Order: sequence, then structure tokens, then C-alpha cells
Amino acid sequence: MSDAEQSELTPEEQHQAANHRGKMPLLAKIFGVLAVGATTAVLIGSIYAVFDQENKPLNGLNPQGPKAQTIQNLVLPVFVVAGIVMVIVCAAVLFISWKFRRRTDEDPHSMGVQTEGNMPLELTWTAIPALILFAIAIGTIITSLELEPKVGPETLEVRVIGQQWWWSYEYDLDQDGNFDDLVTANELVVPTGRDVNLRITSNDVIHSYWIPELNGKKDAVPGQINDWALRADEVGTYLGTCTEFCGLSHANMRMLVRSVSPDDFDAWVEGQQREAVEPAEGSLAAEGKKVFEAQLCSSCHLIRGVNEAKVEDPEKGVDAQLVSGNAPDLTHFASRGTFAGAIYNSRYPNPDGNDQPYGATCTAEDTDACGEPLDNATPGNPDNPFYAPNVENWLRDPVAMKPMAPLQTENPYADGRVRGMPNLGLSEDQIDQLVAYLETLR
Amino acid sequence: MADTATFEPVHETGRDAAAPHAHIEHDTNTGISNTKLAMWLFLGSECLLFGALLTTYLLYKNPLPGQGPTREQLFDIPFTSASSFVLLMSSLTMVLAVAAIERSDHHRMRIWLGATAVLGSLFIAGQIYEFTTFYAEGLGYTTSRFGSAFYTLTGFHGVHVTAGIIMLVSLLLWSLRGNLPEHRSETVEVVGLYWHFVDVVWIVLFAVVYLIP
Amino acid sequence: MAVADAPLALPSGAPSHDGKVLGVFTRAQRTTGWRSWITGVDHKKVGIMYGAAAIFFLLIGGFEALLIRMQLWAPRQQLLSADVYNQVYTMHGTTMVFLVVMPIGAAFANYLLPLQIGARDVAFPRLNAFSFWCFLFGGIFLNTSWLLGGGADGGWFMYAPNNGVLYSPSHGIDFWVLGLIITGIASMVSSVNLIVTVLNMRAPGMSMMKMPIFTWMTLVTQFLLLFALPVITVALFLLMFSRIFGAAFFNIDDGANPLLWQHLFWIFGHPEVYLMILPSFGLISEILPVFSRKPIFGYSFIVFSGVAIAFMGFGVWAHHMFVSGLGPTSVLVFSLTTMFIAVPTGVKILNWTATMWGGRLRFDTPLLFSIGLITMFTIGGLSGVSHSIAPADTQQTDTYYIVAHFHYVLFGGAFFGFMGGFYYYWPKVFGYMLSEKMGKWNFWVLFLGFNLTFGPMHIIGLQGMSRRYYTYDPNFGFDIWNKIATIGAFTIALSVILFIVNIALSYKRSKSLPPVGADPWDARTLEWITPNPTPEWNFDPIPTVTRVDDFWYQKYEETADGGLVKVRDAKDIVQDSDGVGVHLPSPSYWPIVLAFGLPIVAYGLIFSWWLCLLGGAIIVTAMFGWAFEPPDDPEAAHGHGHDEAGHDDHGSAADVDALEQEVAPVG
Amino acid sequence: MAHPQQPPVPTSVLDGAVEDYPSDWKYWRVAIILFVLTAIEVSTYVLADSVFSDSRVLIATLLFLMVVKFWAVAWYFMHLKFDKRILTVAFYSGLALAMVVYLCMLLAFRYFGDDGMICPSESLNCITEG
Repeated sequence: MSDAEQSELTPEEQHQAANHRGKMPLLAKIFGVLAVGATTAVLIGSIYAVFDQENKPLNGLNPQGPKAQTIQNLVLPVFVVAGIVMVIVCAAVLFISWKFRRRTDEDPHSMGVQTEGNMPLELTWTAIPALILFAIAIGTIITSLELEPKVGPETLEVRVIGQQWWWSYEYDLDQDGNFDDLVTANELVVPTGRDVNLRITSNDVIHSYWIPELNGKKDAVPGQINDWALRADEVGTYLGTCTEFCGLSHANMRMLVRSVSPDDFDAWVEGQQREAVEPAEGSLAAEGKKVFEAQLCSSCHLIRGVNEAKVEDPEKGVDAQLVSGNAPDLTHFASRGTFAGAIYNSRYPNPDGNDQPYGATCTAEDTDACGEPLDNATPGNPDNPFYAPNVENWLRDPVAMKPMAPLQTENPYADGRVRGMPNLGLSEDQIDQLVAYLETLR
Repeated sequence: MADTATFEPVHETGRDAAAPHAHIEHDTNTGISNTKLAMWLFLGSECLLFGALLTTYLLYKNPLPGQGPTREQLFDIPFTSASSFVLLMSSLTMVLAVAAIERSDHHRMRIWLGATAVLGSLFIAGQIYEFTTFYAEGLGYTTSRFGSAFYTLTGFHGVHVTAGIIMLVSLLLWSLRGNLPEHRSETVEVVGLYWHFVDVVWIVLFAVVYLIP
Repeated sequence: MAVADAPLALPSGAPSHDGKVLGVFTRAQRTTGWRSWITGVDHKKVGIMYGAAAIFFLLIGGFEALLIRMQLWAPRQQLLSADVYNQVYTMHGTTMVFLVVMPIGAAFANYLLPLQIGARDVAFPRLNAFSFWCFLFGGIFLNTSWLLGGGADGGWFMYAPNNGVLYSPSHGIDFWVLGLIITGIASMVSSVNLIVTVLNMRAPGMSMMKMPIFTWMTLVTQFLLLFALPVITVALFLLMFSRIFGAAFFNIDDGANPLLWQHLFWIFGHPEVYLMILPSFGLISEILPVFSRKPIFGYSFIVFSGVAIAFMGFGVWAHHMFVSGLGPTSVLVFSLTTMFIAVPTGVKILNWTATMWGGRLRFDTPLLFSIGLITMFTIGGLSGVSHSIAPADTQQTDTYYIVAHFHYVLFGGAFFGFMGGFYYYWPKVFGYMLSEKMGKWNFWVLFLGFNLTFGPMHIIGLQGMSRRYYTYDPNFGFDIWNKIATIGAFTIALSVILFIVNIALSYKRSKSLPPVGADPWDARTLEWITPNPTPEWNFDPIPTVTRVDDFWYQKYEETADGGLVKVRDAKDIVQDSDGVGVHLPSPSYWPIVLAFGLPIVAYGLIFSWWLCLLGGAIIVTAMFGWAFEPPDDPEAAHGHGHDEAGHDDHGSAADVDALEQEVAPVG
Repeated sequence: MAHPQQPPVPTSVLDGAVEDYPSDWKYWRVAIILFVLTAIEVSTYVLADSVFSDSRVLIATLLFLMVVKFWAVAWYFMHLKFDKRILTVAFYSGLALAMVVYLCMLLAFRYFGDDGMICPSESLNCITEG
């Protein structure tokens, strides 16, 4: 457009021309179609992805127990309804945008019918969502009541305690109301086919206990006990993560549930209730035991039969050392497949994934069959051979392996207590000895 | 002020000067002045502030066993009743001050304003005495959850009263300087609203904190 | 209403003010240049400054978002340490909520509200300036924590007891608490101010049900602020006393209940969500009718659904706490209230759709953003319904599914609306148009980037990726979607750059074009009756209003067959007065001085009591200076009475800062 | 400082009140009533063991007196009786909202339990719901 022509235009028209008003640049149009297409693809892809359960051990839409299944039965129809509503609304908006677009050949001042409202229509579209929601509300009420933890005579009661940044479990096996029968960390072992009531609490900040394949999550609130139910009908391993922000290593606070047959469970209980195995005289492990007793390890970590008195010492014991007043019980360290908040494997995982039962194919002689000892979605299997490198690295420098807050000298409120395991400055020899000792603690 | 002497207002001519009272504040859609409406809205919002503090106190009113003295051990009801009564009566003097300025009785208004400020100061003095006594009896701010909640709740109220006293004294001084015209009598009323609110909050606190077991 | 025909008393006693206050400062003068911004009380200047500051903080918050996304690009990235990541995501959330979305809402409210109701300014212009400076200094104070030992690291929700000194010994959370108290004062002051403005200062003929919908939504927003802010203020004070003086409120050993914080935080926090989204709903309710060339469909339904959302917004807070052990009854009650808040929201969406139906849609950038809002907010609203179902929420809460949900609501909802508002009101505010061509690119790039970023988060959330994780392991199935999200985040950044470039280029181009016409969009509401950019005095004379879309019906008249015919050109309607004789409030130093004292006190609380004394002295001086300074320069006008300010301890509403109002139609 | 006598300004002109504010005597009467109510309140402290041995009666009495006093101050001293209704609405909507919200919050804490106390955290078993 030449200057002469432009000067004949009114200011508004000049702006119109300069602005390409009412016109979509072709490239932008193409790009827009691509953007809508990409958005649609992402949304459709998400439907596929949600139902793709392969290698998604935390998938909340892959129920493996009755509680999770109950939630699933409620939420899937809601997703479907919501999806339909979404498609209708978006399609309607796109359709209207196309149908009622102003045509270029049209009088720019034309306008449609000047409707200001329509009472019956308004009432209809107030009522319809209300009715849909009413139906969902009924379902919600029924499901919520169904999901309430109920304690019966057969229920296994376990106290679950969150602390920065790992979980401990205390079992009440004799149903006397005291959770003093068995203590373990990170890995919750339950018998199949039996209701488990988790009494969740915390020793420091708020955490959240979540095993997606078995049930939703429940917060671990200090000073309060939240009941939560689990039940696994199949033998298997179910992963979970802490889901309430709990400070520095929130991302490194995992846990898992191993469901085992009732017989295996009884055997496991029996093993766990024993005191720690005494290492053979003169072995490397016996040296390790001495290191454990001599070093700071023993003022926080308990190995029953070795250092009860030291841990309970109010002056130097665990309460004086740790903000949460608790460190993982190591009495049966080697009976677990993972450590450090279940983020590292202390044993080889099974080669073909997650859900292999106890006693899988790999043996101590054939560690290759066990696959790489991944410290991730494939947790170590307690029946597999011990995998020392992770434990060694941990003892060399725990804070490098997992962010923690072991130095709080400047914090007046901490009173010298730490959150997490400090670097103990162990020598390589000491580390070897300790690892040898830990390996014996089955 | 030299600067303003040469200042020529661009938009300040004719119309307003011609009708000096055509735009007084009650020419509003609601018929209420902006200031008064603002104060009432603010007081409505203050209800949520004191509600939150009171709720916190209710949750924490009992200290853990062994963590310092309890309410029953500390509260001196006759004393607090007296200071509550003082604050209650300051509402009367306040409303009398408002009534006086509406009659253009500046003299009475100053007397009542002064009385209100004195009564308010008496209440604050009582609160300071009470706090020091409690502290001497072992209830520090950090002693227990009760201590923290109690001092915070009553302290917030005390700060409100103190702010009110400052406003009253400013008003009094302002009036003594001769700068409180009748058509601003509403200023006294608005400060009065704040003062009465502080009083009704104490009515609630006195009953809920001190009297209800 | 009383009539002013009674004999009014003249001021007794001569005015003693000579313009000097406390013998130090001379009265600020209305000038041009930077001083007029520092001391100005004009609601339009305040609004522009709010917007500019919010965009500045948007760049900071956006940079933090990019850091988050770069860290999550791949499993076990080492870009940020766990500690720094926690600070970055906390400050991202805090910045975006308190320093970006809320202030952009405030920017539009400040600028448009008086214009839409036909007022010369807000009810308390000096308080208005104070609220901006308070917000700005609070925001800067909050961000200086980066230079003074690190930002807050407890998440924007800052749950107890993780917010205690024991678990967060750095000063980050102290900065957070004090910064939010200061910005809270700003919002509190401005909420009272704007409510009074709307209730009291509407033009003749403008009843409540003739107010533009943006004004309505802003009014509702300010009521939400008015009643929600005291709650967070108390929570923040409790936390401050706990951290600085060692109070027992969140100390578990003293028998504290950590859920106290959650209740107080979310009683504020949920209305907060609605007060972030409602201004945007208001904006697109202005835009859609203009670009559809039809009135808004179901005006009263849109208004009342907004009011209903606000009411119900106070009854749903505990849905943030479904898994915290509330007890089954509470959970069910809050689950149901949350579900039904979807009804008024749905009504709004359907009414907007119906507004477009049968119109002549002109696809300019504001309309594109509005349509983007309708669709994206629908997705966010539907995922919201899915977590109102308490059992389902136990699987969803604190996962990326929630992150996806609230970004669809706050980004796809609030921010898209704001972008539409920027494009729509740019000529009104600055007198030149933003380039439509770049605007369309801006929209499509933002739309794509937004969906790429937050769409995949639905998936990884449902597949178990928790929020607030600074890292994740491979083999959980999160990798690919995180990569897409990171690409999307950079696409969003590109579109923000496009927007800023558009501002600069369009400004440059506008110099070679004649001034933009009075009515570039063929608009409908009262604010367009003033020239572009708006003159300082807004209206002269104050118009008398007969309908909701008053400007439109001055241009078009209804014909016998129900159609409309253009009867007048916009430029014949738009006011062209020189503003002579309009009485405007005078500028003042005191708002900025008073606001400046607040962060000084806050630094003092953290570092040294001496600073507290200094800040306190500034505040007291400023308060008395303010109180004894008449709102209008006595030298500049006829002898008004004098005002008195009664400041309570929050330094807010008790101010007697009366703007002389002209509501009678003059001329 | 002396003030020139000005004719009194009707309050209705000044602040849009719907009726004139009352005379001083009326305020005094309200104050006397407030005094009496306060005296009754305080007497419950003395009579706690005899007349008000049932704590529910005591609490109900105290709450009732509190509400009456609150109302009296707001209604007369704060001029809600005489001013436009919108002020009452503005204030009481805040008050009502506060009461409803915080009552719900206390209910969520199961505050009104057997003894009206929340459990001290040392006994973890106290709060077991959830």
C-alpha cells in the first residue's frame, strides 16, 4: 500500500490495515491448526498412556488390591463422563467459532440476533450439571464409606511412622494394642488375603504414605494417628513414594509393600523377632561388629542383641542425635532388599521385573541372571544375593548418595540433633568390615 | 510555601468553587460516606482476624501437663472484670463524644474524647499489669501452647486498643488546634466505630477466654 | 438519601495548613515525569504500575519455572541441588500467585473500575497508591531473600511443622512470611478501597445490575480478599511469632496441631483461587460480547454465578486436606460442597458459549485468548471435579495431576484471560494498538506451549509422579512426558518474549501512524466513552447511564424488527473535553514513604532491632504526615475541610482520605 | 480555642443516617443495661459452684449475655439501629462468615468432644479417626 493510498484512509482503517485486523496470517493459521492438533494428540496420547501399565510401578490406575479397585470403579466412569463433557464443550466452541465467524465478504457492521438470555436454557444447563454431580456425589458417599478402615479380629495392625526421609513399621502381632512385636524399616511385609490396618503417624514433619496399586494416600501427621487400610490378594511387590512435601530429600523417600503367602509371613515374622546373628569369631563380619559398636553408627541405629543400651541412652542415644528420635533398625538389615528410604538396592532385583514372587530364579552363583542392581523402579529382592557396592558407597558418603541435613550446628532449635545420616569418615577397611557384618544380619 | 504559591491548578477552576458544598461526601450511591462504609467493611474483615486468633486460642487453651501454669491457676477474674468494665464504659464516653460533636459542642466532645482515651489507657495498663503478673507466675510467651495463644490473642487486642488511643489523642489534639469542623464530625464517629469494635471484641474475649471454663 | 439542602456549617477555625507537613516535606506537586509516578495517586497510573510490576515478577517467576523444567528434563539431573530446587519451586509458586496473578487482576481493577462505573478516581486515591507501593516493596523484599541466604524452601503452602526453624533454619521462610504480610496489607487496603468505590461512586443511573461484568467480578473478588486475607494474616503472624520468638503454635512437642496451619492457610487459600480467576472471567465477559457483536448472554446468571462461586469458595477449603486425617464426616461434607461449586462455574462457561452463538465473531487476538480460556478452563474444571471425589483424590492429590489441574485453571484460565485483556485494553491505556499479527502468533505459541507443558502432567501425575520432587528415577515411565513438558515450558517462554517484543515494535510503529481511534474495537462499555489513552480526569462530564452496554447503545439503536442500526459514530460520542474545572485529588509523598517503612521493619525483624526502630519511625512519621495532609492541596483548590486519618495497626482502612466526588451530571 | 457557635448539623445530613441519633440519656440507659449484664457475667464466677454447677447452663448463660452485650453496643453505640441497613449487612456478613467458618474448623478438629479439649499430642492414640 502506497503512502498516497494510506493517507486516504481514516485513522481506524489505517490501523486496520497495519494490524491485519480480522485476518489470520496464513502461517499463523497453519500453526494454529498444528497447535490444536498437537494438543489433541497430547490428550489422546494421555488416554493411551494412562492405560499403558507396562513399567509404571506407581500407576494409580492399576489396582492390585480391593481398596484401589474400589477407587478405580468410582473414578473411571467419572473420567469417562468428564471426557465426554470436555469433548462436547471443546467441539461446540470450535464449531461455533467456525460457524459464526465473520465472513470477509460480509458487511463489517452486520450483527447477529441480539439475544440477551434465555431463562429455560439457563435453568436447563444449571440443572444438568447439578444432576450429573448429584449422581457422582452419591457414588462418592457410598465409596467413601466402603473405604473406611474397619478393624476386625483378623486385621493385622501396623504402626507406620514417617520420618525424614524413610519409613519405619512397628507390628502388633499379638493384638494387645502395643506395637512392640516387630520393628522394620522401608519395606512393609504383609500376608496375602488379610486386611492390614495402618496406623500412620510421623516423628517430625508431615509425610504421606502412598502405595498407589493398593490404595490412595494418607498423610503421616505428627501428633496424630491416621488409620488407613491395605490388602493385597496376590503375592507381589508394590512400590510407593512419600507424597507430602517433607523437606530436603522428599524425592528420595520411598517405600514398598511385599505381600507374601501366610506361611512365608509367619516364617518372616519368626526370623525378624530373633536377635541379630552373632558373626563367626575372627571373621571380617566380627570386625565389622566392633566397628559398628565403636563408631557413631551404634548411637542411632539399633541392632538388637548388640547395642540396646546405647541407643536408649538419653544423653548420647538416638534422641540426642536425631530430630526424629529414630533411625532404621538394622537388626535384620540383610533381610531387606533395599535401604536408604528404599531408594537403593542392597540386593539384586529380579531380572524380569517387579512382581516376581519370593524365590525367583537367580542364585548367589549366578548373579548375572539377577540383572543390573538398579536402584530405582526395580527394588532388590531379599532372596537374591547381596549387592555390596551400593552399601559401600553409602557408608563412604551418605549425603552424596541422598541429600540430607546432617549438620545443624548453627540451628539453635536443633540442639545439635541432625536430620539424616552424616558422613562418618570411615576408612575403606572399616567400610569393608561393616558391609561384611551388615550382610550377615539376615 | 513558595512552590504552591506559583502553582497554577490546571483543572481547578469554576465548577467546584461555584458550588462549594455540592460535592460533600454523602453524595454517594449508598448515601453513606466513603469513609464510614470503608470502616464498616474493615470491621467486617476484622471479625475474621479475631475469629482466627480466638479459634487458635480455643484449640490451645490447655497447656500440656507440666508445661507451666493453667488458666485456672492464673486468671484473676475480679481484676479482669474491673478492666473489662473500664473498657465497656469507654464505649459510653466515646458515643457521648460523638453525640457532642454532632451538637457542635466541641468542649464536651473534648472532655468525652479525653475520658475515652484515659479509660482505654487504664485498660491497657491493666493488661500490662496482668501480663507481668502472669509472667512472674511462670507463663512466658514460649512456655506452652496456652501461653503463646493467650498472649497472642490478647496482645493483638491490646495493640488494637493502643492504636485506638493514638487515634483518640490525635483527634483531641486536632480539635484543640481548632481544625475539627462540624462537617467533619463524622471523623469522630468513624474513629468511634473502630473504638466500639475494639470494645465488642473484648466483650467476646472476656466471656470466652476468661469466664467460660 | 439525605439531601444537602440543610444549611451546612462552615469549617470552624481557619485552616492552619500551609502545605508544609511536619516542616520537612513540601507538598508533592502534580507534575509530569517520574515524580508524577512516585507521588501520583491517579488510579490509572497505579494500575499501569501494578501491571508493569506484575510483568516484571512474571519474568522472575517464569525464569524459576524454566529452572524447574530444566531440572526435570531428564531423570537424576544435577542442575539444581535438592535444596535450591525446593527454594525455586517455592518461590515460583509464591511469585506467580502473590506477585503476578493477583497484581495483574489488581492492575485491571485499578485501571478499569473507575472508568467502567463512571468515576473520576477510586474512593481513596492515596490509599490506592499506598497499596501499590506496599505490594511492590513487599515483592522486592520477598525476592531479596535470594541474595540474603536463600529463598523460602517449604512450598508456597508452607505446611507446618516443616516451616519451623528446626526444619528450615535459613531466613528464607522469614522473608516469605514478612513479604506476604506486606503484600497482604496492600491487598487488604485495595479491597476496602475498591469495594467502597463500586458501592458508592457509580455514575448516575448505574444500578448494581447495570454494572459491567468485569466490575461485578472485581467487586466479588475484593469481597473475597476482604474476608480471606485476615485469615492468612493470622496464620502468617502465628508462623512469624513461632519462627522469630519461639511461640508454640506449630511446635509438636508443645502439643501443637499441625493441621491448624493447614486450616488457616486453606480458608484463605481456596478463596484465593477464585479471586485469582474471577477478574479474568470478568475480562472475557467484556471481550466476548464485543467480538461477537452481541450482548452477553444471561447477564444476571453470569453475575450471580460469580457471587455464588465466592460464597461457596469459603466452604470448600478442606478439600486440600482430604488425606490429612480430617475424619470421614468432614471429608464427605467438603467433598460435596466442592463438587457443587462446579455448577456455577459451568453456568459461566455455557453462557459464554451462548454469547458466541449466532454472533459475528471477529477473530482478533482478544477473542482468541478468550476462546482459549473457555476451552482450557473447561479442562481444568473437569479435572477439578475428579479430585472433588474424595476417594479419587487420595490417588491424585500431591501428584502432577494436581499440578496439571491448577495450571489449566490459573494459566489456561486466569492468565489467558489477562492476555486477552492486555490486547483488548492496550489502546485504551497506551493509545496504540498491539500488532494483531504478532498477537496471533503470541496466542498460538502460548496455546501450544501451555498444552505441551501441562497436558503431559496429567499423565505423569496419574502414573504416580509426586509433586515437589527435585528428581526422579528412570524406569517409572516419567521420562518422555517430562521432556515434552520442558519443551513446552520453553515454548511458553518464547510466547512471553513475543508479547514483549510486540509491545516494543508496536510502540515504535505507532509513531508513524495517526493516533488510534476512539473506539478501535467497536466496544460496548462505559470506559470507551473517554478518549484513548484515557485523560487524567477520566470523564468530563460524568455520564448518565441507562443500560449495561451504555456506550454501545449510544452508537446503535434498536429498530422495530429487533435489529440494531448504527445511529452515531463513536467519535461523536467520545468525550473531548479538556478537563478544565475537574477537581482531582492531589499527589502525595506519604503513600510511598509509608510503604517504604514496612520492609525496613521486616528486615529489622530478621536482622537487627535497630532497623525495626528506623522503619517504625518512618511509618509513624508517614502516618501523621498523611493524616495531617489534606487530600487536596489547599493552595490548589478552594478551602476544604481537613481530613484525619485513623490508622489501626494494619495501616489500612481507617483512612479518611475523601476524594471529592462529583456524581451529579454536570454540563 | 474558641469556636464560633454554629447551628447544629442534623446527623441525617452528615452521614446519611435513616433516623436521627438518640439523646445522651438513651446512651446512658444502654450503658446501665450493659453494666447490669456485666455484673451478672461476673457473678457467675462467684456463683459457679452453686447456681451454675452445671457447666452447660453456665456456658449458655455467658454466651447469651455476651451476645446481648455485643448486640447492644453495635446496635446503639455503633448506630447500626439508626444508619442505613447496608452497614449492618457489611459488618454482620463478615461476622457471620467468621462464625460459620471457624465453627466448621473447630468441628473438623472434633473440638466439641467429650471434654471440649483437643488431645495433647503426647498421647498419640487420642485422635484416631481418619
